[in-house]
Amino acid sequence: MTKLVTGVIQPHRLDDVKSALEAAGVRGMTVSEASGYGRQRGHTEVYRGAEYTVDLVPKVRIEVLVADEDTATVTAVLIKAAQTGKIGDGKVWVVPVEDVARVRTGEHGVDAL
Amino acid sequence: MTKLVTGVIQPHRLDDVKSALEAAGVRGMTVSEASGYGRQRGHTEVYRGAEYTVDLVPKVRIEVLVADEDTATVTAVLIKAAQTGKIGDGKVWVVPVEDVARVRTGEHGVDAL
Amino acid sequence: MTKLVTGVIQPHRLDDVKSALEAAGVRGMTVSEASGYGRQRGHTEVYRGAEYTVDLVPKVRIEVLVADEDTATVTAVLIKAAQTGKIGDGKVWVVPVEDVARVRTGEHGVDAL
Amino acid sequence: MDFALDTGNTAWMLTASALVLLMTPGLAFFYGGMVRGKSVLNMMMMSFGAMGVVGLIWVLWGYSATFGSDIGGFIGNPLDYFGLDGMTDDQSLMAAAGVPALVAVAFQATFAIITIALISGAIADRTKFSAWLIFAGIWVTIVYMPVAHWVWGGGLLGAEGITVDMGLSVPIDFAGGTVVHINAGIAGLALALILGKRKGFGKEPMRPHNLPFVMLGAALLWFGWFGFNAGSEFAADGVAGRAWLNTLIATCAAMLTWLLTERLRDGKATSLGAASGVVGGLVAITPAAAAVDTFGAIAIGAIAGSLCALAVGLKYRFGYDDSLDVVGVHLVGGLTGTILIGLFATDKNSTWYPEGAMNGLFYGGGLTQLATQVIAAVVVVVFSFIVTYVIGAILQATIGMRVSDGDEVGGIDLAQHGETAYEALGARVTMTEVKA
Amino acid sequence: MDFALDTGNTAWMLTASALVLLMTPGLAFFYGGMVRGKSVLNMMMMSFGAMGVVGLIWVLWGYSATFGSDIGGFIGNPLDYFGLDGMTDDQSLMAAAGVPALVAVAFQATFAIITIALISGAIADRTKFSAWLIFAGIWVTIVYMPVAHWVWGGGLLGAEGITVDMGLSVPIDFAGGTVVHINAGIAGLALALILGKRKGFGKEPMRPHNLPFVMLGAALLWFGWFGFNAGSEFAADGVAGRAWLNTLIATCAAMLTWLLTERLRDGKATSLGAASGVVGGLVAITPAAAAVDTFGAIAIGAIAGSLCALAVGLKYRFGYDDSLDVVGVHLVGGLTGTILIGLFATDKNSTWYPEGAMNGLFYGGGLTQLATQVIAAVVVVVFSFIVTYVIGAILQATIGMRVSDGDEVGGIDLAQHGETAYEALGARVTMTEVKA
Amino acid sequence: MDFALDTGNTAWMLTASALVLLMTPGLAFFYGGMVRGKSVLNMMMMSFGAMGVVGLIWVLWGYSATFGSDIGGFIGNPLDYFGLDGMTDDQSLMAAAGVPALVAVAFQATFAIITIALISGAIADRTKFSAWLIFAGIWVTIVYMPVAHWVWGGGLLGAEGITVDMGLSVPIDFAGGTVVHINAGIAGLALALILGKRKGFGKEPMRPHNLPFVMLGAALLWFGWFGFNAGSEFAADGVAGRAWLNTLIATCAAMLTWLLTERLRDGKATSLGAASGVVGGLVAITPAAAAVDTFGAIAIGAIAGSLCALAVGLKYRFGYDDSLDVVGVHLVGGLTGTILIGLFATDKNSTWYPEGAMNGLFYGGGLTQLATQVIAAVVVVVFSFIVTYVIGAILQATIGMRVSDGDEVGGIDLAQHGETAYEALGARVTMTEVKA
Ligand SMILES: Nc1ncnc2c1ncn2[C@@H]1O[C@H](COP(=O)(O)OP(=O)(O)O)[C@@H](O)[C@H]1O
Ligand SMILES: Nc1ncnc2c1ncn2[C@@H]1O[C@H](COP(=O)(O)OP(=O)(O)O)[C@@H](O)[C@H]1O
Ligand SMILES: Nc1ncnc2c1ncn2[C@@H]1O[C@H](COP(=O)(O)OP(=O)(O)O)[C@@H](O)[C@H]1O
Repeated sequence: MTKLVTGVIQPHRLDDVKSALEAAGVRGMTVSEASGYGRQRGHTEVYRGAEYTVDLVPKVRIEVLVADEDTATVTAVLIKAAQTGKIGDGKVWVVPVEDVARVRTGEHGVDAL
Repeated sequence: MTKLVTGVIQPHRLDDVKSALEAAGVRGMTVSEASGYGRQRGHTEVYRGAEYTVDLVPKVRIEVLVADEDTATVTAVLIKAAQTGKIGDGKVWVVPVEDVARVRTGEHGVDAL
Repeated sequence: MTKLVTGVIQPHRLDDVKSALEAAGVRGMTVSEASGYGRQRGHTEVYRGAEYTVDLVPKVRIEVLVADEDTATVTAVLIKAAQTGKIGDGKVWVVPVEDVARVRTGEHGVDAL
Repeated sequence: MDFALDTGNTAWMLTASALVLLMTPGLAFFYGGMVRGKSVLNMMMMSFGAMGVVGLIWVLWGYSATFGSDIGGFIGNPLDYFGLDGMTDDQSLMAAAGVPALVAVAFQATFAIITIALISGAIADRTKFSAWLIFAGIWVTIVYMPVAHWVWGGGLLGAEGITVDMGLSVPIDFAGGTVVHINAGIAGLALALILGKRKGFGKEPMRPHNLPFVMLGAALLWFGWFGFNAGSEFAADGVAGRAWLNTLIATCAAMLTWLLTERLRDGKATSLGAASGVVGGLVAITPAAAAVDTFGAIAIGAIAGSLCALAVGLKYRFGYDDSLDVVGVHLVGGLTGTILIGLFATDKNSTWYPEGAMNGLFYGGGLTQLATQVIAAVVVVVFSFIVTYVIGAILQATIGMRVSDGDEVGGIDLAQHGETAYEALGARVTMTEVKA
Repeated sequence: MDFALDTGNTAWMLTASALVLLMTPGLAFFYGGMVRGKSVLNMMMMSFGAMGVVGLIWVLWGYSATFGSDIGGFIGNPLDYFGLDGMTDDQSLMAAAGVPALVAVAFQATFAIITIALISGAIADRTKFSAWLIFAGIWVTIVYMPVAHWVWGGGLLGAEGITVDMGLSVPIDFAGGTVVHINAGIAGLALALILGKRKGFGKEPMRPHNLPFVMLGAALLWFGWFGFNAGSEFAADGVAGRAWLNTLIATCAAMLTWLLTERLRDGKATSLGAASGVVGGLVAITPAAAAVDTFGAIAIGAIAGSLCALAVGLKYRFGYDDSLDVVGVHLVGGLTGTILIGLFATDKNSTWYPEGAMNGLFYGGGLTQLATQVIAAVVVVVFSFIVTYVIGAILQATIGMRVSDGDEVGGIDLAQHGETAYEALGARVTMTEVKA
Repeated sequence: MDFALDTGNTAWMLTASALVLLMTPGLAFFYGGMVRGKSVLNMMMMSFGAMGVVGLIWVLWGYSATFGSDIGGFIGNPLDYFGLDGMTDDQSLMAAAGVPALVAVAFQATFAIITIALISGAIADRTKFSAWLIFAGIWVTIVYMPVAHWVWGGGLLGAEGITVDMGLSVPIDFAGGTVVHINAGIAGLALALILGKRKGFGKEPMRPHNLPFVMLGAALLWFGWFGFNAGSEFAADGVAGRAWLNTLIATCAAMLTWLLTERLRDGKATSLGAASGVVGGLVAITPAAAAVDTFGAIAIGAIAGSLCALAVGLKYRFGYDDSLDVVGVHLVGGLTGTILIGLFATDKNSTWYPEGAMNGLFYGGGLTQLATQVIAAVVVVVFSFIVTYVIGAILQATIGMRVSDGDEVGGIDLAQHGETAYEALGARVTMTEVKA
């Protein structure tokens, strides 16, 4: 069986995360743009005579389907590569997956990864 | 343990939903753009001599990781704040999460929220 | 109970997938833009005197909430409609959903689909 | 007057007219980039729509009501040159310079057009397109034409006007500080009050959706403004050169002082500030373009840049939604330039002002010209505000000027024009059937 | 002819030439904004590519084959001024106005360039770039040069041409209604038929990906068109003023009637409609620019705006994929203007038409000029359609004019130019190694 | 010299000045489209900021230090016309053509502005805005003014300069190949070396974020360049016509050869290549604009297009981060044009070069002019490189010219200007409280 590991990270860590995951044997992933709302906000600025608080900051979402046994490793690798130690570094979470298929061939299960 | 509450809502409800969730104690969330396909479609229009049906309408996706015991509250708050009563208001769903981590510190579990 | 079927597919298959799912009785879905990293990469090109490898290619993510009993059908229909047989066709996966609600009415469960 | 064609002057005025015409699409980008992505098309359509309506009215009765034979100092006779029928070159406003009559009509048309278009920035994101077109037609006729006649058509702010009657001087407005900018600025305020604030004003951020478009707009405005100011000489000569050069340097100075003001107050010099400083400087130098020398032009630009940068915040304090700062830039900039002429006007160094006008305070002319300038400005402010307010109130009460709340929140582009500016997955549509 | 330099006229023609040249990049935006985001670069490259190829051909043999000594009424002698070697100012097309020969070559070059570029809108999203460049070189030589020679170079649609032989009048085409717009419009139809429809035509929505770009294009076209029409007088005088002013007001009228037509038929007045109305009006007034007065210009614009708005839907009914409405706007608008001259031509109010031409029906000239205009239009339509179709068919059969289906679906920008217009996460690449 | 106003020449120079001014915002788009989306505003602000600083300096002491009375062949007297006070039309650089003094000041101002702005492309994405403004003020004074004085102000590269002393000829630089392009190109290299590479240079892809903006920039540059080159004749005559036409055809040729070079080497002809080819061709023809005939112009353009296309890859090989190819296009293009004059200069076919200069090798003039051109180029390269390097090094060591790594990675727009160019969900903010 498989898991879906999702990471929401700082955009400028994407390249390093990609490389680290590849080095850890991950052969595919899906990436998308997102906006984060969290402790990071609070920074205010004045623009054209009005004061603003930045609320949603740009993030990148990474989704990796992994075999059950690789979950912990992939999660750890992802966290390590994304970490800068500053507020706003993001979250990683793991969700159980009941079925995976490769569209090209139609095969199901761990082979489809 | 934790859950992932996902809501797909009307874009103009985002500010209210954010405020309501914050008031309900939610301290973080991830937001992204999406397009919805549902009953809302059907409206047709003529443009430059051709007739069109609008098919996919802009939506916003909100993802909130919550502790098990807060799931029902968060879901209810989200629905209430997003509701306009009109077709196309969207969906909310809950998925079990097996692990959560904060990238900045590497801590896992409910503390990572 | 319900499942969430997620497909990451080639953008130009979206229209066919939408039609096929509709024909199979699916009445709603959520679509978003994503980028895929997988075997498809490798193609290199020269641009203004430097060599590049295309790394992340545009994909479309489709999410469909379905009743348990429809999961297999919907998955199969999605795969079939998205398939071109070429590398990069994408992945489909199924995740268990513990609760679904329709925002407009607040109703929960399969009726909310 | 006998007419002798001067091909050089005519070449310049044909060019200048095209340059000024380009300013209105330039404004469409300046304004369009500043609104949110859901209302950029409507914003641009207000400028394009103004071109359509005002362009036609101008050749029908507009030129005539402005430059036709004077009726009581208030307006020109709209029938003198109705439809431009029978007009001859010796009747040209620019006949002395050897420029044919229709070229004069063309040049002046472009001024009327942009003046209306300027107003639209005050009522962004919420105005019915049809109501705007009707407003444009009424306003150009009963506000713009009188004021232009007073200042340039021999009316009550000219050489035989009220300031002269009061024993003061002749007002100086080389290229339209009162007629165009003060007029549009105060009209914008009146309309903003009539229409009320945008939903979420002062709460939701309403920042520019496309700043490169704002800069494109500022650039096209600047480019076109050389025609506006140096064209207002009606000839290709040294005075036009002075107007051209002042249009460069006042603008440079205003851009820099706007950026400096932002840097000191807010910590950052923004691109929106640079673009706005450009426009603020152009506005301020407009009435003074040929009437001040190098130092006067730099001073006027520098002062205007800083004043406008401070003024754009006022709408939050006083609670009127002058959405794109028509008041803060055009009214404040226009007043700055018009009044500072009273300090900096000079007849040296290739400058020019109308016979009967005088040097400013710093150039040995005393306070007379300053008082004259203030009076001219006040007259235009009062007249334009009242008449615009009345027009707006009547339209609001009858056909309604504002779109529904739902249309405003959902996006006025979609609601009024059935379009979104940019292709997006989220606006994907399917073609179902072909109509015709 | 002796040559006496007139710096004023020359100044205007240097300016007008630059204005017309800007129209082609303007067109690149007008067209580029209208296609989908995956083919905007290719669309723009068709305009830029046309500039490259036609610009060079024009100075080599193009000017000469158009304005060189007449060969049988059909074409000019391409060797007279080959490479412009030895040309002197008294040989200038504009010598009578005191404008040097090379300025005349320059002005005419910009006309040839834009005519080719206009055609590209009919075959958007699917044409091989290399085939387009080859087509451009052939078409300008064997279609544009003959037609331009007939109308402006003393050929068979001029003062000694076929309509005069038939006992009718001299055709009026002040700035290129037949040579440029009818010619490009019908050529677009021929090519659209040769290339076939885009994949998904009439099923998938193919709405503009960037409407502000469309409006930018329309604005630059309008701006440049003042050079096009008022420059076609070759002098800075009252007739140029008439052409300038008509270029303003016909366009205003066309924009408004296009918007009105949309509002009545579809419920909404769109920004694409405004931009298209602008172009439709400009096209229609082109042949008539100096030959009609204020009312004629407004009437021509108003009629053209509405007709073109209705015409752009025809492609769905008849099933040809004239992707960006070259037929609906340029052919229909060009025919409208060319034929309405037969009703509105007049010799009053600073107008001008060639010796031997006559007033239109509504101005007391009877039906002669109308018949003349129709014949000139028909001749160009027939010649251009047939020759363009043959060129297209030969290229299609030999090198192939259309990209593969996969390239079309995946995006012609990527396939033909290796680029996507806008930076996007989804097109992220990694630099691997440096080549040279 | 007595002054007799020529309205035609003045009309052309007023227009040409506006055209050249527009080039700098055009450059802002050419450069702005080429950088990543996170630094487009800063890129554009470097051009706008240069306008502000250089515009003011020019009227204070710049014009005077360039065209004032010669001091030792090195520079003009900055006090002669300080603030333009007391300047009269007979002192005009363009007095012989009947163009007033202030118009000459205006035209020359626009040249100084764009030269500084050009440099900014070499140091994209990483330069402190404040440091850039300071650099601009220093560089225009101690690099631009001397070089412009040498070439155009009667200094050491003019008719009484070093090449003549060496028994060679007078260097030909019609519109600024040495003063503007070689000068800016080599200065860009010096600054790129001082500032160092962008983070990720040669590893991360840094492809253009908005190619239509690049094409818009190229189009506005080309349009404005007609003023630059044909305006450099200071008159509306046949030589201006030659310069105009060469500005068209050399550019056409360069665009095509750049595309061909790409096609052969990389497999695809890109839109970035077309835009760059346009600029490369314009750069190369600048010094030669009126000094070569049709074939010479085409040859210079064709050679420059191909050479520049090859040269832009050199930065990867040699490891300097000339981010937007100021070296590859302006230095290489400027050198190409300047040197090829030695082969193609001719006095036939409406051409012009300064008294004392000679035909090129291919036109029977031998090698003298070629040697002269090389020396002029070398002098400018050496002087500009050294002085720029010293200015840069001092600024770097004192105030620092480069932003922090974090600001560079996070985006210089946000860090330096507090803005992002485009509205995006990800930059959503909430308005909290109103300040003033
Ligand atoms: N409860 C949550 N649910 C979903 N996403 C969250 C949640 N909390 C934080 N995030 C995501 O993680 C990002 C970082 O969170 P933040 O609180 O700013 O920093 P940190 O985790 O370092 O304390 C946020 O921008 C958001 O995208
Ligand atoms: N089965 C589904 N799976 C995933 N998303 C759905 C599904 N059904 C609806 N949605 C999402 O919910 C949105 C609203 O659905 P719609 O049917 O228009 O309205 P309502 O739920 O109010 O009847 C859709 O636009 C889509 O984004
Ligand atoms: N392990 C994975 N986790 C998440 N998404 C994946 C994974 N592997 C592949 N994908 C997604 O599927 C797409 C297609 O994968 P790819 O390896 O290119 O082709 P194929 O599945 O046909 O072999 C990728 O672009 C990516 O979006």
